[in-house]
Amino acid sequence: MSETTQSFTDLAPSAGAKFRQRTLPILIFAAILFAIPMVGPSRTFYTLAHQMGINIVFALSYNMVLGRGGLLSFGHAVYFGLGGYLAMHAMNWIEDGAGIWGSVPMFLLPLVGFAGGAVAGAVIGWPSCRKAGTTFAMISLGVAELIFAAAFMFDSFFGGEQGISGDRMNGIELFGLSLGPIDEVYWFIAFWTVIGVIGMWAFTRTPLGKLSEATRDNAQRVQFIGYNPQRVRYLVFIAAGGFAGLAGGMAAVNYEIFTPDALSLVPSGFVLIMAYVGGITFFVGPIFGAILLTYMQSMLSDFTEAWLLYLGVLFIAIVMFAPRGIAGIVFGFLDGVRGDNPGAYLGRWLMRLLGILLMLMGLIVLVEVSVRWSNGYGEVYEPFGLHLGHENVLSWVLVIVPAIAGVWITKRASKEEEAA
Amino acid sequence: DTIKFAFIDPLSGPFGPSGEAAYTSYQLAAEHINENGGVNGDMIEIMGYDNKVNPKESLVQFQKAIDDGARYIVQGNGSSVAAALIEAVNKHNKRNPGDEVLFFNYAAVTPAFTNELCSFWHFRFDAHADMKMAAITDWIAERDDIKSVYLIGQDYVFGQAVASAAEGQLSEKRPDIEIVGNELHPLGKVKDFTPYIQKIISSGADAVITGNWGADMQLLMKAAAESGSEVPYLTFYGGSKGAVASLGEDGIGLLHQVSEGITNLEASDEQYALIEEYKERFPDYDYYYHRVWNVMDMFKKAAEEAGTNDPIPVAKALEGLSIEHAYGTATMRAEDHQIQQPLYISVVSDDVKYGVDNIDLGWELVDAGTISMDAAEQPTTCEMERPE
Amino acid sequence: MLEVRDLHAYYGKSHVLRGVNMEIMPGEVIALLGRNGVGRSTTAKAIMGEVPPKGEILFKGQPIAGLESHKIARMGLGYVPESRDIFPAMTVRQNLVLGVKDMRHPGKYTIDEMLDMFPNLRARADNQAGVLSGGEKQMLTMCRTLMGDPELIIIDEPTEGLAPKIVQQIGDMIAEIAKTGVAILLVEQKLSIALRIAHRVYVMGHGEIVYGGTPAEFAERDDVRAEWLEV
Amino acid sequence: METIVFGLLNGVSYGLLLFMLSSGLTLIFSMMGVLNFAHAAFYMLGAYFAFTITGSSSFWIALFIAPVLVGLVGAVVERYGLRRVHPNGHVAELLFTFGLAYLIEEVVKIVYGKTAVDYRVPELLDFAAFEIYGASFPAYRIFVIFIAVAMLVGLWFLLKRTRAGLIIQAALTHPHMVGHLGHNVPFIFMMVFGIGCALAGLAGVMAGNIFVTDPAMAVQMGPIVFVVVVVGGIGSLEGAFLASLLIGLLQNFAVGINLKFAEIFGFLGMSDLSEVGRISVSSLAPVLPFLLLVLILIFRPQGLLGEKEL
Amino acid sequence: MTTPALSLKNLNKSFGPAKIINDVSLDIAPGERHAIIGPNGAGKSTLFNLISGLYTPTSGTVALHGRTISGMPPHEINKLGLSRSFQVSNIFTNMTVRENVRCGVLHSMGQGYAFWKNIGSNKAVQQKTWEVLEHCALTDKANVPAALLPYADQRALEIAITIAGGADVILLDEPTAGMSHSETDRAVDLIRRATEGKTLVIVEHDMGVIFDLADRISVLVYGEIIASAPPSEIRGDPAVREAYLGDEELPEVMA
Ligand SMILES: Nc1ncnc2c1ncn2[C@@H]1O[C@H](COP(=O)(O)OP(=O)(O)OP(=O)(O)O)[C@@H](O)[C@H]1O
Ligand SMILES: Nc1ncnc2c1ncn2[C@@H]1O[C@H](COP(=O)(O)OP(=O)(O)OP(=O)(O)O)[C@@H](O)[C@H]1O
Ligand SMILES: [Mg+2]
Ligand SMILES: [Mg+2]
Repeated sequence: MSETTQSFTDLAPSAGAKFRQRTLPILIFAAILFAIPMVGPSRTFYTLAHQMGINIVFALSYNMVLGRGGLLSFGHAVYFGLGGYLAMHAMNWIEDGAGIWGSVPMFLLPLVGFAGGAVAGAVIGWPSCRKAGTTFAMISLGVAELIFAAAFMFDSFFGGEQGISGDRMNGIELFGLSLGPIDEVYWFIAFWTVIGVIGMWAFTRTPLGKLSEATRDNAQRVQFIGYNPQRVRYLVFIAAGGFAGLAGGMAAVNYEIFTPDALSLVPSGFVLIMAYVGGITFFVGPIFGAILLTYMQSMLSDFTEAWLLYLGVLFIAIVMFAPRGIAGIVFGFLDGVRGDNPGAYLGRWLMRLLGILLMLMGLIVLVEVSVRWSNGYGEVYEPFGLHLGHENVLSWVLVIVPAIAGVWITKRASKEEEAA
Repeated sequence: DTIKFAFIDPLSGPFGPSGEAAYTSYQLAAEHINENGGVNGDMIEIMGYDNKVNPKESLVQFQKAIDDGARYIVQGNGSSVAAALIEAVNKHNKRNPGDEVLFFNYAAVTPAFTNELCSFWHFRFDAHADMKMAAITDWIAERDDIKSVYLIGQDYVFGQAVASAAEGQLSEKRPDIEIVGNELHPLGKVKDFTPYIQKIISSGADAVITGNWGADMQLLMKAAAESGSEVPYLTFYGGSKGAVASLGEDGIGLLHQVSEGITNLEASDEQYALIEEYKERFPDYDYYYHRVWNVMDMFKKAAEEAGTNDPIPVAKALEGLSIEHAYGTATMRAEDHQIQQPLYISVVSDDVKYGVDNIDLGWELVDAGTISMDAAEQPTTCEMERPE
Repeated sequence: MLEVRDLHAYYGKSHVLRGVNMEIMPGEVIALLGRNGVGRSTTAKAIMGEVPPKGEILFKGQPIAGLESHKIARMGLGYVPESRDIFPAMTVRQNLVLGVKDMRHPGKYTIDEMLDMFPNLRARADNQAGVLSGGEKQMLTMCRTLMGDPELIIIDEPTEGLAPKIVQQIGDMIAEIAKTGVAILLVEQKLSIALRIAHRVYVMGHGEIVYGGTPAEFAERDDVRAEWLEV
Repeated sequence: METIVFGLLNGVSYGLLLFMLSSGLTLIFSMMGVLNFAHAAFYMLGAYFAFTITGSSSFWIALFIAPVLVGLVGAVVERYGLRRVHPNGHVAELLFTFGLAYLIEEVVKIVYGKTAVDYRVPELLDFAAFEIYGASFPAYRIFVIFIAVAMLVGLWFLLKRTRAGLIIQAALTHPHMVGHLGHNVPFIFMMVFGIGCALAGLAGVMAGNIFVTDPAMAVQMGPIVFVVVVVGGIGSLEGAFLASLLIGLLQNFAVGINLKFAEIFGFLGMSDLSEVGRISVSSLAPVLPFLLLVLILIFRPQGLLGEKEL
Repeated sequence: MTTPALSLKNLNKSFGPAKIINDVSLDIAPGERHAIIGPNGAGKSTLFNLISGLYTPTSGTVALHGRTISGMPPHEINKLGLSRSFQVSNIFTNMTVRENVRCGVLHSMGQGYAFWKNIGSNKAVQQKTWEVLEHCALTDKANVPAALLPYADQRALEIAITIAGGADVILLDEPTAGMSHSETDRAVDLIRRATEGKTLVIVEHDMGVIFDLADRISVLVYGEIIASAPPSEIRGDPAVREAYLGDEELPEVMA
């Protein structure tokens, strides 16, 4: 017996491995969050960081449904939005101080959002989780359209186009945070981001979390080990709705306003893109995706008006060439570097990077020249003091040569990889 | 030093063109001011921030703008965005004394912004919905041949407000006019407006009023033209980009709009030169946002009166300020920071000096289409809190 | 007819085929024997292009390694995979229709002849193929391949999971097919069948052909059997 | 009476327009299993191409050339994009088309500008076919009806009468096996996708001038085509046809009903001041298709005429 | 007489006009190892599907320890102590072997749909998982993703998941299909050990396995049971020989 006990613990990762793989990343994540305010960031940075935190929780909650549960949803923003709206109302109730709301700290609003999202998930999930696959996807699309339309009909809850707004500087202060200044809000967002990440990570380690993966892989078999796959999906859906609502609650405090846009197909599509670009097969994938896409959404438009085009290209490139997303690229790189021949791997990797950069350069020149030409304001693309008009031969040389060179180099890198 | 204006409006995506048309206007207006020595010797810089007409994204861009040193925010597309920005500006100014910013709203027309939601930090340079409706009803009231009116609009706060304003004002100005239909349809969801047009035709209405914008407006007008309807459609946003082109000849005599000025009004040579310069610089767009020049001119005048470019003195100087612009006098009402000015009702015509959308059709003033400032003026319920 | 020279194949990093050599004459029935997992199915897959082959494969003198699968099929090479792969949502008849490569040049057999050959199938001709039993599916797959008029058929484990009686039937069927002059490469475990119908046997071990000979010769070689085919 | 005649007439004409739009999607969805999110983008391309060609020649030439061009674009997209993504499963394919929709829209903006173009109904058909109750019914809509019915017949023939239909369906689940039977699977997929896109393009040629041809037209039409395909039943052309008509009629009749919820449910004590009571049936018309979608999927997941569930 | 572990009464199943299972009645005593043989398409898998709840019978009943289970959903039946394997491997391909088995163990260890427990911290679950792995000789592959397992090991895993839940009535559908001799022997050994003291119903074509394992054999032909008796009797039954076994030597001898 003692020998068996020995063996079964052998099967599981060692305590050291557990610490390295599980606890350490979270500690590092928390440490980074803790260190950020030390460098005295700007408002822009804070605002962006807050949005990233919210989107990290939102994208992770989406991945509970898509990556872990295998359910493609086009309406996940519904739970984000409904949770957020409830939190927004709660914010106003706290301001009024009526009933028990007078004694609720503003800091805990994301919990209200969680409840709202979970209840919405419970109600909407009831009919929709009976099905999986495309049926589920289409139901989610229809439900999202209906809820969005309803948002403009029921002003008392949704506040019409202008939405519901409130003031977060009310109620009891927790941890000495008034939540007024932006750097105080930072601690709020950081706290709840960490809570959300840990919560959802812990969820993957629970029996229900594992069963959700089992149901994704093989719903039929799940029935024969004693579980009802519909019920598994339903429970996971409620939990995912709850975490989406948590993100909604964070957003409520951060922006102090919620509008029906938050429920529409646009954020639902965006969260799908975030999760997928990040990598849905990895727990951390959506975190990467949320950070990158939030940045692109808010900052790329400063540099180019064609940012949506670049977003589309990025997305398609990921779907086509890196279906495991950014996380797949990162972990693939780490594996490669740790592999038998790191030098050669690194060489190929750098070569491929060079190829991609060259192609990107061709693309950027093409897009930027064309956009300006098409606008017809007589503006000209002038990177590094070059004057790249559409009638300038150099522009087209700069499009075609790098593009061809890039394609050639990447192809070579792939060939070498195959040979290796 | 430069005076930084943050232009927070859509610059990409489906609403990109609306933002772009205004953005280009601001840039040209700022260039002209800068060429003439700037404001109190400082140059104006217009910085564009793409908010994708999303309230939350607007707040992100707002923070960015403040980081970039902007003290003046301009925005116009979408009342939800304007509402979010008003709130955000109020809170920012309360939480960051000494760093105040002003919000110049050039196109978000929800009446509440200068009524119950009014704020010292917000100035509106466009007539609000009730004022535009007052202009429309004023014009209808003069037309004895109009005996029945049909109202159609989008089913949300703004559409509902337009409908109730129309009902209220018409019953006051012309109690004999019958409202033969009051239709609200979901926002941005209708693909084919033919059934609505059928309803309008069978109701026998003599005129239609709509606050529709965007695709809802264009598709409505297309369906109306297609069914051979000949009653006037009085719109708030008929002048928006592409609407005239998409209707073509069918729009003549059908599509009406209310605005603070059109290019085909009598004007000075300078104004004509400006219109032509704009068209040459930005061939995709037309000189439409006349009010942008009002914003910039009033700002310049106020800042120079105040002798500083700081927001609070400028705001105080703006209150009650009047300027003469190309198409009349504009006054910033001190009580609620709502501009007051004459309005014009115009209709699509093929006999015009300046066409729009790069075709020969353009806007022409209709008979008795000039609505005086007094006729358009509306009372306010604003109780404004002013800083010391 | 088919010549395989030094064929290698990999699944990811694992080197499954390590230089397979074999040849098949027209009209010949060859049995490919071997333990589980030695790479017999992989050999079939590599010839058919389902796993990327390294090495030389000549069919009727033409190299086919790396060709797209429909091109290989159109040269006259039929394949009945281990997984059978019937089209479950279609009727039996529709499955057979799909066996014809080109409707303008239908093959030797008509659908009716096929159904005559297999009364079991006739009874279910208009049922969805997905509900057939294992044996019925196996028959259907072979019939479907025959519809395309192949000159050589590679059949992978046709008797797997079938009842002894059906196993015999299938064996008879293969012998029947062989009589029509079609060459067959039969990947089999059940020696009883393989030895009954094959003209020659190859034995495979660890990704290589370790023995080749006629059934009679093979019957003598207890050593081969002991070493490469457990008894 | 008037309402009923109008409802029927407009319902059928709008329904057929919807059918035109969604038939290509049905084709692609049922044969390749790809939920093509870029379908509406191809529809938009059709309208823009028609606009260009009409400008340099005539509408009638555009009617033939534009769909072919869109089909070619579709085939290229399949060949160099979708084919690569296919092994990663349906979700990846769907996401690919999702990204493609973005991309096409942005490229259209660069090429044609961000605002509407002046794409008109051809002179030849720009007259009122007849007039009833004071409203005219344009001849062009009759032409649309005619084309839609022709599309139905042609597609039905392609799907039901040809072996290609079978091959495609088999290739969907067992591409290798179909290859081993001697069919050129990749080529067939390319053709199907191309034809599906060409059909979307044809719809764009026909509808772009009734509606507005601008870069937002794709986004507007996007969701509704899914409703048609799903409600009709996967793989069922007849279903898509029925669903299009049903949705067309449903919306048109609903617009004609001015009843408010308070009047319908008054017996439950609902007042027309309450938020629910204030809603009128006609104001719900445009969201009815989505309600239908959700109800159908819950209670009859295979759709009206579909045989298998999604 | 004790209540049978599994009792089928006048069971019928039709798909449309096709009658697949025809008035099957069968009692299986607790602890019995019962084999079902029959030609392809006889309806053996269908019978399993009826018992395990995947299909509902057209008429007739199935009772487990005297309790009617026909009409219940599969997971309810599983909870009552009946577990089955599949003819085609039906495992969780994206998980490791250990996780596969652990999923099978969870329910019987009272873990339910819990989302408040850490799956890794329950010692009993780990212990049981390990036992099952050990039983099925899968311990050295415990951390291999199931999709990468060789075929024979996938079959073994299929059995492992089936027995993991600790059900006392086990249905195995062709557990040794596609295995080599030595693997088959191993599998038989495994099945024998794993179902010690339990009721086993097994479908097999490999006569060696059947005659090795079974206490009693039922022969199913065209949806009807034509014989049900101990192996020795079945071997000599001419009807069975005619309908199913053919002339092959018994048990089948490889070469
Ligand atoms: N898709 C795959 N990925 C990785 N390894 C594989 C794959 N398919 C087969 N293998 C491995 O390749 C080896 C040869 O497999 P193959 O299927 O050719 O064997 P076989 O001789 O046909 O045996 P069987 O009796 O199981 O059919 C085996 O070790 C198997 O585990
Ligand atoms: N869902 C279904 N619909 C229609 N017919 C079915 C269905 N499932 C099975 N059948 C039919 O029932 C018969 C019995 O099939 P079953 O799979 O039970 O056979 P089996 O005895 O397990 O055969 P094998 O040994 O080949 O696995 C077959 O003829 C099959 O075609
Ligand atoms: Mg094999
Ligand atoms: Mg079976």
